[in-house]
Amino acid sequence: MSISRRRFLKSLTAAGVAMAAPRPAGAHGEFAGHPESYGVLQDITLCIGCRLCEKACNQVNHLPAPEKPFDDLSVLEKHRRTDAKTYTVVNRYDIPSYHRSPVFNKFQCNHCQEPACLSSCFVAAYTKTPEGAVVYDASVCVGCRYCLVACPFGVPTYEYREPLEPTVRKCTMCYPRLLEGELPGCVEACPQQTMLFGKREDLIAVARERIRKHPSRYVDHIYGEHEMGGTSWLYISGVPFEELGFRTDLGTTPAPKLTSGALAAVPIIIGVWPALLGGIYVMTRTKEKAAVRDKDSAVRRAIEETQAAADQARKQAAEKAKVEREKAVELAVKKALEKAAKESAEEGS
Amino acid sequence: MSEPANPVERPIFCPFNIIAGIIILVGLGITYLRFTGGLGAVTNLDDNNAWGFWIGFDLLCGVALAAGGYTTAAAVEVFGMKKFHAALRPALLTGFLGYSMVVIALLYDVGRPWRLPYPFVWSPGPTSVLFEVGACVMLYLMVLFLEFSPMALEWLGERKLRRVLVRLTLLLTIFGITLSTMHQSSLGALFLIVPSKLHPLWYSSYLPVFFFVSSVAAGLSMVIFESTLAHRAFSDKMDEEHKRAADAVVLGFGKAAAFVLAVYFAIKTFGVALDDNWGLLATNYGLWFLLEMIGFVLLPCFLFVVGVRDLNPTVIRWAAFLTVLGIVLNRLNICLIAFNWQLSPADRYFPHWMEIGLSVFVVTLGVTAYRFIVTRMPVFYEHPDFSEGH
Amino acid sequence: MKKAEARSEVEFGQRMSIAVLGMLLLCSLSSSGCSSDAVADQTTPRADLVDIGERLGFEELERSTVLFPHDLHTEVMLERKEDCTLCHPVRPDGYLSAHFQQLEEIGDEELIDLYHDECIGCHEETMSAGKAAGPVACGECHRRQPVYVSSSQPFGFDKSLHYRHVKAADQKCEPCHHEYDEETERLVYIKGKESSCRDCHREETEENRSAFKLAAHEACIGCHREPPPEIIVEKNTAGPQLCVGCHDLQHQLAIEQIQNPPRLKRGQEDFVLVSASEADLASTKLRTVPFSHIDHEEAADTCRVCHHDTLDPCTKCHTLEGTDAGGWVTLDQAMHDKLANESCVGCHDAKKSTLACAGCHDQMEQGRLPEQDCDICHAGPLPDMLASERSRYRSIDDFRPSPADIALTFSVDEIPEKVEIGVLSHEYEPAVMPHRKIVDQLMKQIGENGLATYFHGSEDVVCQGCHHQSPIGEKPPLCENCHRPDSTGLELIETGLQGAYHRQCLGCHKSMEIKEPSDCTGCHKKRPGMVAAVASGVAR
Amino acid sequence: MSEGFHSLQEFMTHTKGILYLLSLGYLVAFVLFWKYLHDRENDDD
Repeated sequence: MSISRRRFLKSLTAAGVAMAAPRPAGAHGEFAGHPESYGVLQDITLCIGCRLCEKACNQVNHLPAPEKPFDDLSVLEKHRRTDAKTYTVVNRYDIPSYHRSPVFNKFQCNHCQEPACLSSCFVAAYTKTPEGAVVYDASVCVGCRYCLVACPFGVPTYEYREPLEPTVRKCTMCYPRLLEGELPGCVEACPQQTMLFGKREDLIAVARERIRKHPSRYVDHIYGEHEMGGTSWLYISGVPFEELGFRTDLGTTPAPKLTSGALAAVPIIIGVWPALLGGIYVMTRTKEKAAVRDKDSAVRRAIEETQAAADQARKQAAEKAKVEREKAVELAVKKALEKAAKESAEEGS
Repeated sequence: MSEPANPVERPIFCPFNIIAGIIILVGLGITYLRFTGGLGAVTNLDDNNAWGFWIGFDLLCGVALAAGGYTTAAAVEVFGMKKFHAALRPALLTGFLGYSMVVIALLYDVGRPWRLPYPFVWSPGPTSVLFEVGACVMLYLMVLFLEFSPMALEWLGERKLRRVLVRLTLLLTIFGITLSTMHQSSLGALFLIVPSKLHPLWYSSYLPVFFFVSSVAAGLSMVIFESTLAHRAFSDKMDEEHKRAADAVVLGFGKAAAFVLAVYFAIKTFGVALDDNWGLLATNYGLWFLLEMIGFVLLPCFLFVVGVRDLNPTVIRWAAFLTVLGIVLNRLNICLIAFNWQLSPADRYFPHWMEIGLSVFVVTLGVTAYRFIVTRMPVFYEHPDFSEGH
Repeated sequence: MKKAEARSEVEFGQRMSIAVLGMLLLCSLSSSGCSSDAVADQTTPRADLVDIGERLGFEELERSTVLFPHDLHTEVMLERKEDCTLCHPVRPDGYLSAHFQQLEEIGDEELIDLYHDECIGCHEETMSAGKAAGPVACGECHRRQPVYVSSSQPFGFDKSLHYRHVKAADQKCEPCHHEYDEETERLVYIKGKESSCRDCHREETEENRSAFKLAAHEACIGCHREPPPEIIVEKNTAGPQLCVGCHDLQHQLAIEQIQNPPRLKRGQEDFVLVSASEADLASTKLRTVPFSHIDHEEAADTCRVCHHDTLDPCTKCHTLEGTDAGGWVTLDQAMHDKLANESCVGCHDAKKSTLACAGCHDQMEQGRLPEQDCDICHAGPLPDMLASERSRYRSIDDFRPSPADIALTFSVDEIPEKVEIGVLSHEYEPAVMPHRKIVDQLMKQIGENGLATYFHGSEDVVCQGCHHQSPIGEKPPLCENCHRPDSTGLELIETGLQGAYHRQCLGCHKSMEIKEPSDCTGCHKKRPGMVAAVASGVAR
Repeated sequence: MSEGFHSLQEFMTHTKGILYLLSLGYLVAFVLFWKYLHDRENDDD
């Protein structure tokens, strides 16, 4: 099967043209996210812990009714997390050193700019919509739960009790409502309007303005501006964030960048290993063949030497034998002559 | 070279079969519960701990311990060490069965097992490390099947097909080693995405390299360990040439394992230095890390060295067993013990007995299959009419 | 084979021993790490702890510092009928030295030996005398896990306490206030030059000026112990001598507070027209600021609130360009820095967070200086007219608006008695707000507060608390005119109507720490059977 | 290739996808190239 040289060169040029196409914008630099993407600014100092947002979220998403009703505030005694039946929870934090304690904080999906769930999903079941919401598609989900592991905020939840059709459940920023131009359920239901829904850049501007206007009320930090590469759900608080269960040690490296190094090594291994192993194989095989050939030649040489030695030995033996024979003949001749001489002497005397 | 004289007839109700039978019954019960009550009915998994014993043991440890296949194939086929040829077939068999056990366990852990081919046929997520792991494990399972099939075909007497496959062995071996390198390292890369959940002593950007190097050590030790068990249980199935080669295999692999473990210990130290985690060694987790590194990496390496220098196979066999335990401990550490270390003890995970029960069930399936194959197919001996060598 | 085997046995033995040793070393290393985690944490709080390491000013300590329970020792001393001079030698000027057993500074080495000999010696003596005594082992004093934790509170000398001392000293200042006379190298009293101790006695001891800590203890405790003759003291009600007397919170609260003590006369004027210093006056254009010194004395706890460094006028250090002595803080910064407690704007801003004011002011931007408000302060004569017009003004009342100007433009009955907020009611009945009651309460509180009446200008300003964008004096518009019911903010206005109502009412109640109402039905009753507004379904 | 990427995720999905296809092609090409190089060697394989 020989590929004619001309066809081979032609295919090379075709590949070259494809590579030279214009480089996509922002190929290696930072990415600014979708220009029009929305988000929510949550002002923790305003939250009064009435749980109306949980009630709205439950109704809007048709979630099953909870054990305790939403106006029963005794649930706030224990720290809760979201689960397959609850997309958002409000938790109470008693902070004695803070004059406006207790503080309430609402937890739900942060809709990251570079979602770890999307980056880790091997069927791309998540999509970061241009509107900003990170939504999940149950029709492709295999149920491997790597997204639950990957999310640094522990947002996705799983239907562990569902035997055949388990899906991952999480807040979708009420994406269907967004498409109809409505606000997310929790944002609309909040009496204090703690949460502001709008374009992410505007929210950051509003947050900075609020912090500037009330320096002693807010901690000068917008949580979600840079954490894990930035999130669409932003928080401003009157209390340091780590006291409200936020993780402040997550760093600003977006999740996809964490694994891109390792993934980059895969094509290199595919490229190098076969050649390397093939080379080693060829090396060992030729060494083996050479070894075999050397062995054979060594054997052959050994045989020849032995034969040569044997021939020589035979030749020498033959000469020696000839010489001895000649000597014997001479001796015999000499003896015969002496005898003849003796006889002639007897005749003579 | 011929088939051993009188294969020992094995009674049906020997103790092994009875125990295996019980385990399989229990396993089937758990399977029923799993697919009627969902994952929650059978495991202690929850939203904080999505991956549990099945991923930690069956997958991570299963794949690492099944690395014997590619390491032996590399040694024999590519590096041309023909003297280990006797160990090749058992290793390939262990590899093939190991990966089959991994896939079976995966079918239990994944929510919708019938959708496993989706990433490759339906909607690929190439940015995910799991995509790469899934692709390689599936491909490598096929490669192992093809490498295993000559033994089966010899048993079935399919001469023509066997010759085709035998001619492909080199290609399959090289492709197998490439695939193995990729997914052994990518299993480690799975945890690169969660620096906030894995303890800094175990989390490192070197994780893929750690996983690959430790899998080589695991493969070598598993071959030694498996040959020890095989010689004790199935020596009647082995021909003279195989028995004689056993000690050579153990010594050769012991030396290699000593070398790989030493390298592994060194690069793990580099990992600690890279992130300057020296201070953490004084904490409780640091003590646990030192136990893993000293007790289960340095100690087996030391025992291997002693065994190799004194040509004493029993020490090497014990070292191999210790290394296998070390690999299991390392994988469980990364997936269960050092994972979610920042959570309060109440939120931490401990395997449900049914999870462990099912893992034992899957392993028993593997061992039974191993026993079935080894007592019939020419694994430990060369089939008389196919003895023209490979 | 025998010999080889024997050799390998020996070699094997050696290797195994090395391995075992290595493991043991490892365990001991890590176990030491473990023990440090266990912390004995039953520390008892004490107010009388002297941190000897820090007190002696050693840079770094070889062992952890010693926390010396001073009152414990004083009680023991009193039981034994001993006197303070047991440890504190008397200085030539009659005061007890605050140092331990030494009159003048000695070297570090001698200090260490002195403390060790004296303390351990005394403890051993009492122990040999069969009585309970303090520790003698190193670790028991130099504790790594402290047994005591200091609950000592800083002690401030406010007006009330100052007045009690003035009364006790029969209106004389000599006992406490003094100046250092260079020539005679003695402390003399100069009438009219009294100032705060901290003006001279700084953090650290300077050449002839001891640190404030030492000076304060020596002077106060010395005087409490033996009051000089000119101080009239009834049945030894002199001040406390134990640490706990001043530094313990309960004791501090128990100190008798005198409400608005009479004014402290030190030759300060009652009313000042604040302006730049003589030198800078020519180059300033802004009007001077009428400043009622007397009102501020009542409002401030001590003189040091404003005179944070010396009792000299501010302009001495804070000039237009700033001076080194003034820390390069220029005059305008000194007066307008809204985050500094010493500055006018900063202090006024801080006052806004008191309970009476926080209701409205917490919602407003902090320290905002609207341009049009400058003339509230800068109401005095122009700098160049200052010389001539200074005599025209006697007190702040010349600038205070007359009650008539600031009176409420509305008649009281025009203010709605009750306001029913029902525009949004859906799940709840409309809320009824006791509007008049709230306005009356706020106006009463504002009336009592001089700062508020002066700066608010007119009483109409009280409406600005809630109707914060409507012009003063006009009939305020409805909330929903700006805060639209369907919006959630982000346009020009920060929040929609529901948010506005709840933030304003709940915010005000929370800031003024008004507990009720505690839940939603406190303001508006629930309408039976209504489902929340957010009812439209979302596809799962 | 022309439209810009809004996020690293989009960029990586694009690049890694192409990389996988390229490496698949490479493997096939490698085997063919190996055969192409070795089919003229006379000694038996």
